[in-house]
Amino acid sequence: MSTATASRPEGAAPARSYPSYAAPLWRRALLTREFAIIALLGIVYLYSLGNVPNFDGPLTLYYLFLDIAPILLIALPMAMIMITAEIDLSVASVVGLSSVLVGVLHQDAGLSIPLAALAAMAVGAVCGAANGFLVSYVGLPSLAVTIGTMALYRGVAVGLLGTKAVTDFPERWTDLAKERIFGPGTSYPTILIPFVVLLVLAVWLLHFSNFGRGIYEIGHNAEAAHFTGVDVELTKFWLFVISGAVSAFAGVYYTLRYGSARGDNATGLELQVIAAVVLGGVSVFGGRGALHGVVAGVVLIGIISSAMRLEGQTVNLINIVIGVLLVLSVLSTSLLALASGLLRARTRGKRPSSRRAVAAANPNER
Amino acid sequence: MSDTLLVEPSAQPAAARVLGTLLRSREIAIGAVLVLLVVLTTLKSSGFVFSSDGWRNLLVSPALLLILAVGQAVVIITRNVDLSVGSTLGLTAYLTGKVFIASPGMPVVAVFVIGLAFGGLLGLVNGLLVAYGRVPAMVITLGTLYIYRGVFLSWAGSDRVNADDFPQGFNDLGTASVLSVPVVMLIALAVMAVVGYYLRTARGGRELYATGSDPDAATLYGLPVIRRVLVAFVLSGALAGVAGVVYAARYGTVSSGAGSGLELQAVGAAVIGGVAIAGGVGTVWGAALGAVLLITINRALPMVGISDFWQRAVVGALIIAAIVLDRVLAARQERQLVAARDLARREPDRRKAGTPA
Amino acid sequence: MQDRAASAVVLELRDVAKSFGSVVALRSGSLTVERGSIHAVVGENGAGKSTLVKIVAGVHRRDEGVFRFLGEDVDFATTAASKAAGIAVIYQEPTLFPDLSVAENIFMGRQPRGRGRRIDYGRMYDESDRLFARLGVHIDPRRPARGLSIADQQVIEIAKAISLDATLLIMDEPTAALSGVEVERLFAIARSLRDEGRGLVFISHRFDEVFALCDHITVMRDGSYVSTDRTTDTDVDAIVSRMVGREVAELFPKTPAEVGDVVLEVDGLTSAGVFHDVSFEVRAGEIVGLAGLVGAGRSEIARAVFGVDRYDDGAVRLLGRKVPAHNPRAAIRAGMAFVPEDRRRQGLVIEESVARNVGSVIRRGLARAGVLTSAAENRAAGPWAGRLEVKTSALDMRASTMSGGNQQKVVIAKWLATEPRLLIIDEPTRGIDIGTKAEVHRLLSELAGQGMAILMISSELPEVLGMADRVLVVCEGRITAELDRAAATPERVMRAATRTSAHATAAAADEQKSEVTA
Amino acid sequence: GGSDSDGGAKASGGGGGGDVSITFMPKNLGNPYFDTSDAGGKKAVGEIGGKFQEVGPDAASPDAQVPFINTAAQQGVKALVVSANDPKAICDALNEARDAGTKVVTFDSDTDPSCRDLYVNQATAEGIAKAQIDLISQQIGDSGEIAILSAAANATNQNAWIDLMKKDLADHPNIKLVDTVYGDDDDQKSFDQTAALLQKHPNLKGIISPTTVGIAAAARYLSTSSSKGKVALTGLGTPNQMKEYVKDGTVTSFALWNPEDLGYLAAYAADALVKGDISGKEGDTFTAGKLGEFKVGADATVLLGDPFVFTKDNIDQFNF
Ligand SMILES: Nc1ncnc2c1ncn2[C@@H]1O[C@H](COP(=O)(O)OP(=O)(O)OP(=O)(O)O)[C@@H](O)[C@H]1O
Ligand SMILES: Nc1ncnc2c1ncn2[C@@H]1O[C@H](COP(=O)(O)OP(=O)(O)OP(=O)(O)O)[C@@H](O)[C@H]1O
Ligand SMILES: [Mg+2]
Ligand SMILES: [Mg+2]
Repeated sequence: MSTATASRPEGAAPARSYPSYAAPLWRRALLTREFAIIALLGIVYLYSLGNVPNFDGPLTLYYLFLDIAPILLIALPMAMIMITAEIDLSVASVVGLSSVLVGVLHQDAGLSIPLAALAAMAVGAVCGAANGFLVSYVGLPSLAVTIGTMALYRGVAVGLLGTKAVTDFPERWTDLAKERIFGPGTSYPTILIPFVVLLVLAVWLLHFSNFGRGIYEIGHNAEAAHFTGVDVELTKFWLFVISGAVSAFAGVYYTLRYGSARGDNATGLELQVIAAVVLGGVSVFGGRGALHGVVAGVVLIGIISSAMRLEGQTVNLINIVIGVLLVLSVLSTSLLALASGLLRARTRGKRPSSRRAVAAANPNER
Repeated sequence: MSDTLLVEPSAQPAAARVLGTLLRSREIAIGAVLVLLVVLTTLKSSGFVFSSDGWRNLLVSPALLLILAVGQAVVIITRNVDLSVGSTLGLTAYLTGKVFIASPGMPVVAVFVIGLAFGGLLGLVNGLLVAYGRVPAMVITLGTLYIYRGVFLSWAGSDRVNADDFPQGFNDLGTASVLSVPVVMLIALAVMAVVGYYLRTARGGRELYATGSDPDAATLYGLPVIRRVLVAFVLSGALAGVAGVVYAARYGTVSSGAGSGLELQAVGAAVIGGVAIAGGVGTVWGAALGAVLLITINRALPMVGISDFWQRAVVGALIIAAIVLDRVLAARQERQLVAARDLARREPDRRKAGTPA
Repeated sequence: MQDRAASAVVLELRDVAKSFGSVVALRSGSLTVERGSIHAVVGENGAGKSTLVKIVAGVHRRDEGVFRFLGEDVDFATTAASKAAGIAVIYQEPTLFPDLSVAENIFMGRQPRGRGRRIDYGRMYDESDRLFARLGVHIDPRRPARGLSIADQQVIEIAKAISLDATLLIMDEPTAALSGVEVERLFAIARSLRDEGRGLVFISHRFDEVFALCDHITVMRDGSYVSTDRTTDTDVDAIVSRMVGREVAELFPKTPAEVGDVVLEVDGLTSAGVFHDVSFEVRAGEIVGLAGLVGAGRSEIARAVFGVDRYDDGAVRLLGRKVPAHNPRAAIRAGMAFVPEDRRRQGLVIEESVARNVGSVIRRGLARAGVLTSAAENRAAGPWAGRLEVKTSALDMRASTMSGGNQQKVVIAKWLATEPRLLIIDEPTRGIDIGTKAEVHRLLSELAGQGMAILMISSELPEVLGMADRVLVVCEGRITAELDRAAATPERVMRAATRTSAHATAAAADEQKSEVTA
Repeated sequence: GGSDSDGGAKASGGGGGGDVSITFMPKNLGNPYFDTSDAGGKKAVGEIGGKFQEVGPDAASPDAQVPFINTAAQQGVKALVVSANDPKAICDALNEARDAGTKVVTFDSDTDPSCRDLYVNQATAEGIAKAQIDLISQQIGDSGEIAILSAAANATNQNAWIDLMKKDLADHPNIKLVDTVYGDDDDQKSFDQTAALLQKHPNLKGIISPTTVGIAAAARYLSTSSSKGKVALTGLGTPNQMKEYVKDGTVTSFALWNPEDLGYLAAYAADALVKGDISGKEGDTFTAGKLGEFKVGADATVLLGDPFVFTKDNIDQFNF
């Protein structure tokens, strides 16, 4: 067959050729939602440097990274899951569960920290696999499934430990969690090393691999992906497994950083992660989003809260600001779409089709 | 030859049909589980039902979540979700306190109206953002969850509401009974009855189902989709408002944490009650039963000697079980229908044999 | 009947235009429907019929043109508005609420109400039963719409429209999935409505029906009005030639290729509820056409063969090797390619770029050291896009910005890039313009000429007859006839396509078919 | 939630204008007990002429407390006055703050002694435990089943007191502690837990709730239940919250120190540390405004005094 000229483009006479890109690089790079977030991040950062007392100085970034590390870690798989138009609300519960497991396994079963951590991450992966199985193979909506497992995993965590909190962990491990990479005084904690490694892997997986292309196709149009030979179920399944394992790793970090394993660790973290991911430009309808935006989103929220804390503001106001930011960021996409749509319609001197307008009422959130 | 297209004729007698639907209905299933639970727990400790307090708590405790679950069910039926109800509840509960502090003589009914209106307003904000912003409800209401809670904290931060800020008459509402049925529960049941009646017997109610069942078809059909979505969110907000007033009446003090985390419980209750996250399916009766079941389990576990630390685990398992059950039943029905269609094609005269149960 | 028809005009459209992004769906649609007449609109797939309908219904708003209803200018913003004005529409694709009962689907928003404005379910069910009786089918009004066959869904749409008793009733291919008797009943009702002085618009690809039912015929081509005649003054050939704008013969230039050995063997393929015991084979260099009515199950067969759908029984062999079931990957590896019928939903990811789409199947092999770059995709995609002369300014343009024809080229390019041994192509030219259509046909026969085996599904009889070396006719999920090029006449295919399992009535059906198509 | 908003204003606007900046961090905002104690702290800081600030998480969990501790360290506040949600989890954060030159004073709920410069103890744990056991044994006639309604499952001070109470119970052979439940200092949860307790243990004679939120919620439940008067309730509560229930006879007596004084003292202690008047070693003394002179006891602990018992007769004299 391969000898057939028809299926050999170069065999065809003067075949047409195309430029790779319609717009120059700078426009493709700058006119994106991701860049908007990064720019905003830069602005907020510079503003804080100038106007927020004590914001400059190595401690700010150091604490910032310590605080947002779990969110950074979990945001990676969460972004991929949301790009396939699914969601995982159970991540924070997995963090709690793995934290408890590390404690129990270390104290009661006498495992060394690394072993306990590995075991916890294995359990985390299993939790993720349970989500993945129910979502892709039983075909249940991930929102409902993970609301369920959210309660389930958290419940197991709290149930296992009950009243007590495990707090005796070997110094060198708890210190490691807060160690600085470039020696004292610098602002980069060691947790950034595993994060960067995971980030590189995630970037490769999502942006530079066949698997990643599949993720986007599923998000845009799962049916077409299926017709093209993408294994939709398996892809989603693995994403949930990864999410579980990474969340468990974050749980290990959580435990060591605070030197205390508690069932209620990281309560409510899932919403922070989702907020950051959405802020980072990932569409909840799936198919859109990129990791640099996500990372920027997480850091942005982190910087805003730490700046506001330094200003002496407390959670209340921080919550409000984050909420408003979240709503605005999601609205902005659709508002921009609407605006450009109107613009295009006007330039062609045409009314926008009524259907699109009415379709507004039906964003289906899954 | 039209026979080849026949689906099931409405041949079976009405009685049989009613029975069949009853047996297949989720409400009955949940109800049965609930009864079983209560019976078992009562056998363990008779006080669970047969003591004035036991009886009262059995009915009072679920009231709050019941109201929220009803509102949540309506939103989910339109293929949306409202995560902000917890914050709305807290905010309204606090407002109630403020109202009484401002004007102690305020009649209780007026306070309920205020709560209703205020909650409805917050719901309207959600609705407008979702309907016109073309944004998934989950994100919007997640945002407003933060915002409302934050507003609540900053406001409540300044000073707080204690039991003695409320007039006695209002506080008593939390425990008063009529014919040994607590007033709070009566309120919840009234809410449920009204909403349920509307969903079942009003055109608008049915349009909510249609909208959730297939939004595009609804638009194509010419249903006022935007208005329906707004209605759903306003209703959910308003009910959260009512729940807030009830909260104030029952717990007397309103601390800054009031209502946090209730949103997911409400969604859970609705899902357990057979309201499908994908929209278009479910009843408020189911959601209400789901709520009662959730709360009663929480109260029953300690009685039967399970540490209440395990409650959340049980609840989670319950939610999963519920949605898996739904899927299994749906799959079975689908298979039966296909088989029926097949049979109809091959041997028209023996069609009825293929009647799906 | 014409003399009986009142002269008053119900609907008047003149030079109506509508575009979706870059796709011009309707250039200048014109249509004038009189009271008491049934008006047929015919035209190839993609001619713009449905778009015209949707403009009248208020689904879309026209970009230009005149739109008069009952004499006055109108511009419906919503379907509610058109409904209120007295227009009932049966859309081409059923639009039901799967979770609601059949009766509610019919009466949604207009449910009969009793005391205290509460819905009177009893009456609603009775009225539904009455409607179905009128249509001569029994469907349990209490059962949910979910899981109804396409045909049953269509019946419900019809009941819905009739119950509106509107001044203007538009039916967009209502009979596509119906069989003889329902069609007859539908026609009886349509005639009675006409005699009540209403206006009806009837869209269909079946000329026998058109000529049996309608008073006038309007022909459309490429989104433009072509002509309007009384059915009594014209005949099928005239209409067809106006539709396609040239003689059928020259439109489908299939160059005979020497037929090689068997590539695809399908053996006893069965899928409960959709198709049964389907067996056939396709040889190298051969184009096999799957003909049949819409809803016959041809797409399902093709999808099962390619592995996107499950099947309960039977086997698929490619070049003698068994292809694992329900596994498109394996099918692709084995050398199959599948251009599905719905290019916007199944064929490509329209939000993605041309390059991504063209490279989507072969990209696996494009990764260098496990790293897949857009550059590599562009390099691989460019030539194939060029080979099919896809019209786009750059490779990173989104497929959604392209016309249907170009989208189809992208889909074909994407599959040719895999250098398949077997090409399954479902509705290869649905909704693409005449020019591209011819290109596609030329390409297909060229590919066959080079020894590719091709399985082609098409609802357009002329296409099948023109292109296929062999025609398999599917009816209700069974292969009811296998005709080779010489033997394949429209009549034969039609007869096989409408034969049914109910023997008693089959004869009657054939009877009626043959007399109308003759 | 105390004065977080205006606290913020002060932080930036420099209220008192003095150089001693003292930050109060309760277990969580919106807790009346801490509203009161922080008010006392604010008063003291005002007298000293320093900057007062109150910050904290919305839920009483250690991981939420840590970022605020870090921030305080960065702000270089002179002293941080904390009520710990976990004895260990916030330790490192506190130590970092101390390394950065911030004096750390814990009050109400202590951390490991190694993590703070001073602990201002409202009353000796022994004293508190004993007081409550004595109260309950009087009220139930020194025999019968009792239960404890605590705050968070791993709140340091709560668990310490509970252990000591268990010890004390050795002297009351007829009193049986049948259950300990946790209301997480949340009205709703404490309320429901009380209900559950009474159901689970039909012949419960008394409840001890060593937390102000808990005792208020329990009292509110009891006051409306048939067990009112039958089941005794005591513990630690604020007069304003309990007045109603003491008057209607639900509660006969309960104990507490004056949380306002506690905050007041903590602020002065912090100031003394900052000024270097004391180092936290045993025997150091300092004067705390209107409260007079205090002495630092074993492992850097300052004792406010003995818990005070409130009854129908004296409760009207207090307003906090
Ligand atoms: N929503 C849409 N967006 C973009 N293009 C569209 C849309 N709807 C229709 N089109 C295009 O407009 C053209 C006309 O479509 P239309 O459905 O009106 O044809 P038709 O005559 O109804 O064809 P058929 O006989 O298959 O029903 C087609 O090329 C189609 O691809
Ligand atoms: N949503 C559905 N529910 C139940 N049965 C369906 C559904 N869709 C299709 N079917 C059945 O599957 C079979 C094939 O339908 P389909 O319209 O794909 O046939 P087709 O031959 O591909 O028609 P065409 O390709 O001309 O559109 C029919 O028997 C139809 O009844
Ligand atoms: Mg059409
Ligand atoms: Mg098809």
